Amino acid sequence: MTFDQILFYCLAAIAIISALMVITRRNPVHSAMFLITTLFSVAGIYLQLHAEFLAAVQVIVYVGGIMVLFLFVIMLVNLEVVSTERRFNKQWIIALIASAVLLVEFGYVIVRGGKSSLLPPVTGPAQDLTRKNSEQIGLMLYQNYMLPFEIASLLLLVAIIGAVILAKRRLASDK
Amino acid sequence: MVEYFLIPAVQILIIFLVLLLFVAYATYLERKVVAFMQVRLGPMRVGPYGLLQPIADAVKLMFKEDIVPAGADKWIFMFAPVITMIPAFTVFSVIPFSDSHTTVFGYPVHLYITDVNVGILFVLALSSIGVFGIILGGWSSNSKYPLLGSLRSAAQMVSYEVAMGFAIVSVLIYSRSLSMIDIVNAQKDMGWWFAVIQPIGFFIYLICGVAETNRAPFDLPEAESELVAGFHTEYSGFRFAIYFMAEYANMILISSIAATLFWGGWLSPFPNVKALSFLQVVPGVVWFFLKVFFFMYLYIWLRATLPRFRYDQLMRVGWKYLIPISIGNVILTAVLRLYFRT
Amino acid sequence: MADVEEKVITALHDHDTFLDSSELIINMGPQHPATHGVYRVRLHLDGEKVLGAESYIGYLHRGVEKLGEHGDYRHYGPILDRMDYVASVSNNLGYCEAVEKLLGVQIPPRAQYLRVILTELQRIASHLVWLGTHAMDIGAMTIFLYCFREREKILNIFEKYFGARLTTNSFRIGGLQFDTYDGFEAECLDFCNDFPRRIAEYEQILSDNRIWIGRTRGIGILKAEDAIALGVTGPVLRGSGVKFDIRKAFPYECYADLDFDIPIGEMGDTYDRYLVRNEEMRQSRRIVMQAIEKLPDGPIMGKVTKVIRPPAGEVYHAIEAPKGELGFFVVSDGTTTPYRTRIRPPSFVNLQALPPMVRGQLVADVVAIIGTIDIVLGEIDR
Amino acid sequence: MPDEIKKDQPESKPPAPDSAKPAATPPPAGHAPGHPSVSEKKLATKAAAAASTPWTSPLVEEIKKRFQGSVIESHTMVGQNVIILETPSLIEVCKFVRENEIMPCDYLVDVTAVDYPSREKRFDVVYVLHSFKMNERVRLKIYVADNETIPSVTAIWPTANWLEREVFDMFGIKFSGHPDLKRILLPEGWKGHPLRKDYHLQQMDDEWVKANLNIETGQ
Repeated sequence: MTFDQILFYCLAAIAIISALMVITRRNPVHSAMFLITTLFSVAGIYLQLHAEFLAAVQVIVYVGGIMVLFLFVIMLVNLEVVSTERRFNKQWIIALIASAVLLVEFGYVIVRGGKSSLLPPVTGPAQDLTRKNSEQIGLMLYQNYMLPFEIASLLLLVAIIGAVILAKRRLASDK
Repeated sequence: MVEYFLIPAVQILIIFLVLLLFVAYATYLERKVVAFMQVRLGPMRVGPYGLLQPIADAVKLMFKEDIVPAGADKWIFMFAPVITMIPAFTVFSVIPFSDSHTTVFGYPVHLYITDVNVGILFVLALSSIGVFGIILGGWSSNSKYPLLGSLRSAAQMVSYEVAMGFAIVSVLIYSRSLSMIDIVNAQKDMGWWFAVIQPIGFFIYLICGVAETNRAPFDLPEAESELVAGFHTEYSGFRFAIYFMAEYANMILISSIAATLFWGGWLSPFPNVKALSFLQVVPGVVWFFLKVFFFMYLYIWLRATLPRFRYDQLMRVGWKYLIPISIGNVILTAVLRLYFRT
Repeated sequence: MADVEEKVITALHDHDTFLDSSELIINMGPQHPATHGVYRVRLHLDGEKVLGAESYIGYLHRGVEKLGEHGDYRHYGPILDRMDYVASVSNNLGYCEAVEKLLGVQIPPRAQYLRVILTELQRIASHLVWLGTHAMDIGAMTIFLYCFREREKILNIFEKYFGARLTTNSFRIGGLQFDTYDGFEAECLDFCNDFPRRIAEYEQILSDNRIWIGRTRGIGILKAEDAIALGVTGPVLRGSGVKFDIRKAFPYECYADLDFDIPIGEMGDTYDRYLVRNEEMRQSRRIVMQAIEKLPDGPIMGKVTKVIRPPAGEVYHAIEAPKGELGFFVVSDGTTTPYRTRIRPPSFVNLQALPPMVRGQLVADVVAIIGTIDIVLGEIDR
Repeated sequence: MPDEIKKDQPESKPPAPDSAKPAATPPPAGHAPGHPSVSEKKLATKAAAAASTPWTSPLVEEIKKRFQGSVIESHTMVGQNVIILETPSLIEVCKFVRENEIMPCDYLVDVTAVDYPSREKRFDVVYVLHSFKMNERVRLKIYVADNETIPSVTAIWPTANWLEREVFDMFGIKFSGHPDLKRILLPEGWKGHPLRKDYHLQQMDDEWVKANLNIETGQ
């Protein structure tokens, strides 16, 4: 195993363990902390794939932006009620079955893939080290994947408007 | 092996120690400058002109009792200052103090630790982690004033980071690179500091920088007259010192980035004017530190002059003025770049 | 009217908060840098918005009124110094005048003029402390040191005259204990000549500062009718646009001979009260200059018996202290001990206006409003 | 040290500490209708009473006309006007005083009380009023017995809120209709009312001090 591989498995393990912690912690702030850890490990894996830009953006957007908002809301809203509620409801059996199926699928792919699944050399655009990371992402995003990009942004716009409308109705009913 | 491990390790050690010293004397600078502006003397007792005061303070804080309040989330409470401090110091690994390099024992040594091709993003990413130390520190204290300080801090960071990011983007459109060294070199090639080309971006960056470091007039998370001391009300001893050091390290950091992005880093003033080329006799590092010193002075000056914003006013300034202006600035810059390709 | 009643009287009950976030109850004080003493206010918050406030006072209660009933008339003065400790000269003036009124004693003109000079200097000093701390609460810390620089000059004059800087006590029933020292007039004039420049300096830093205006304009509005209903006095009342000053309404000492204006505000917000107090400092300076010019020669002590024994009776006498109407209700039973000495403290009554003023504002405004009322806890709790 | 203080406690003293000083004895009991300062006892002492002359004004006349028997006496002393009222008519008269055309007293300056323990109605409750229109002041006064409840004027002048609370705290006079009648300067649960004449200067609520401060004595 190379240094790279050891690093990868460490990061992957941290990501999975802290993801489990996110859903099992009673204290929402602790959950948020583990979510941040997960996001960091994923950013580390991006770095291994020579996607520095993606790694940095992952940290800036998710850790620096979204998680701060999460914490803000968690602290603002009274959570004493939440922490005493039961953590899992009746859907947990279905969820467990679904995860088990996914696990089996992963296992199958890894076993069938054999050596090739161990950590392949970097392929695709990131392989081209002569060009800058951001440049490549820009080119891919705005040339090859223009349509998905636009659809995703439209979806986000709809979500924003929906959130605003929900919040507005809420405020109006207060009066 | 020496080139890959030993030299960086020594560099890191030196920069870390120098930075610690700078942080300590930044507090001294602040106290002296504010005292000068307020017709008083400032520290005068420890050493000549109070020069040993920062060291006395550090020693005092180190030997103070480390109090963890009852009901606090102990682990987060103990870790929070560290979360703030580590990014504040780590970021200096990508700050280029100068492009000149010397040879030590036959190995070329640069005046920076490393040059990352996404340097400025690295800076932004790490500085966005620092805020968690403040938020978690306030929350874990299990006390109401720190909690309010945390809430304010969270809201403030989210709002001002966006405008700051756009201000930086307007520079990137000119530099065409995210690497800190390339950004300075781009200014050398253009012959102008970016502050001249991007005055709006520069001012937005400055304002956001003050807000990001929780300094007056944006010092709401620790507003001593409203929230007593905000997020670090419950901290004492060395943990408080860590917060304190992180704040000053962040000030130096924001000043360094301002110098690098907008004031040409290590470049002398007007690098393209032949008549002023004699200024290049002064080494680049000196120029760099002079610029950083100026921005530090500006911070202190603001603190001595301005009253504090209120929470909603701060939000209004951020969302209603800075963000739209910075976005408009980016669009304008992009359009200009497209039509007047240089 | 009914509105005011509602504002003052409604007890706090459950409030609706934004997005059902929990209502936060926060104790500001008794140890808090912005409560100007051991004053506690319990704030009910929704995030940063103040839903309601309750005041708790009495942490500094020393029973000053009770102490007054247990010494002779002269013994009360030094106790009163400890009441409004940033304006102790005014405290003594009010008490001495109340007893003089009961005795029916006229004090000589020189003593009158000296009393006016000293109390007006004290008013400037008190307002300087207010301006400094108020600005510091809002975050402008340099003003604080500038104000204390000027206050220092006044305290130096006091130190030479009274022999004390803070707990001054040389006003006697019937006049004064000391005549002026050599160079007293010159030092006062020196201060007065320098002072306009200094006020201009404060106003340069604050009056046109956008942040300062943003923090004080429209904050803690007290309309004229509310101000009267709530019984506030002094600069708070005048800031609301009511032209009432006891120095004009019921002139005492030699105020009738002196020319000065009463500044009033328009909106009754924090900024107006700031302007009113600034202008009052200028007017006080004017009064001091006139009084020094007119300062007559003559005795400084009126005809008062060695043992003070006012005839049985009662008197309510009020003066315009820096913080508002400072009243003394003295009841005499014909002995050498006051039968009852009631003090009507201006800060105590003004502080009642705090809860209605802070409702609906933000936490940061609470400190601005506490600052603008200008309270001294030594006087509120007595 | 605590023993010495114990000696000073009023429990071991006769109920009226003033009796030690004959000159300080307040007017004789049952003197409610007259002003206390004109008692013969006072005149007998060396000090003469301050000139207290009967006072009439349109306002007083109007009150007398509208509210029969409400005014006990009205006089002026050292230039200050005082109207002494009967307690039952207090609220009506106050409302009238606030809203009349002659001298509308829209501003309540102070509410306070004086204790004369030997009198039948031991307390004077004093309201100092100011009229912005006339720039004049008048004092209303009522006589209140111990344990007597008097109506609160908070509905007429909101200022009275804290002032009445202080009177309650210091003298134990209860005000009916007050929105929030509780102690203001002393802590909740304190026993005794310090400004009563029978409350000794060094007296305190030992039980409260022990229970709340965990010390033997507050001295």
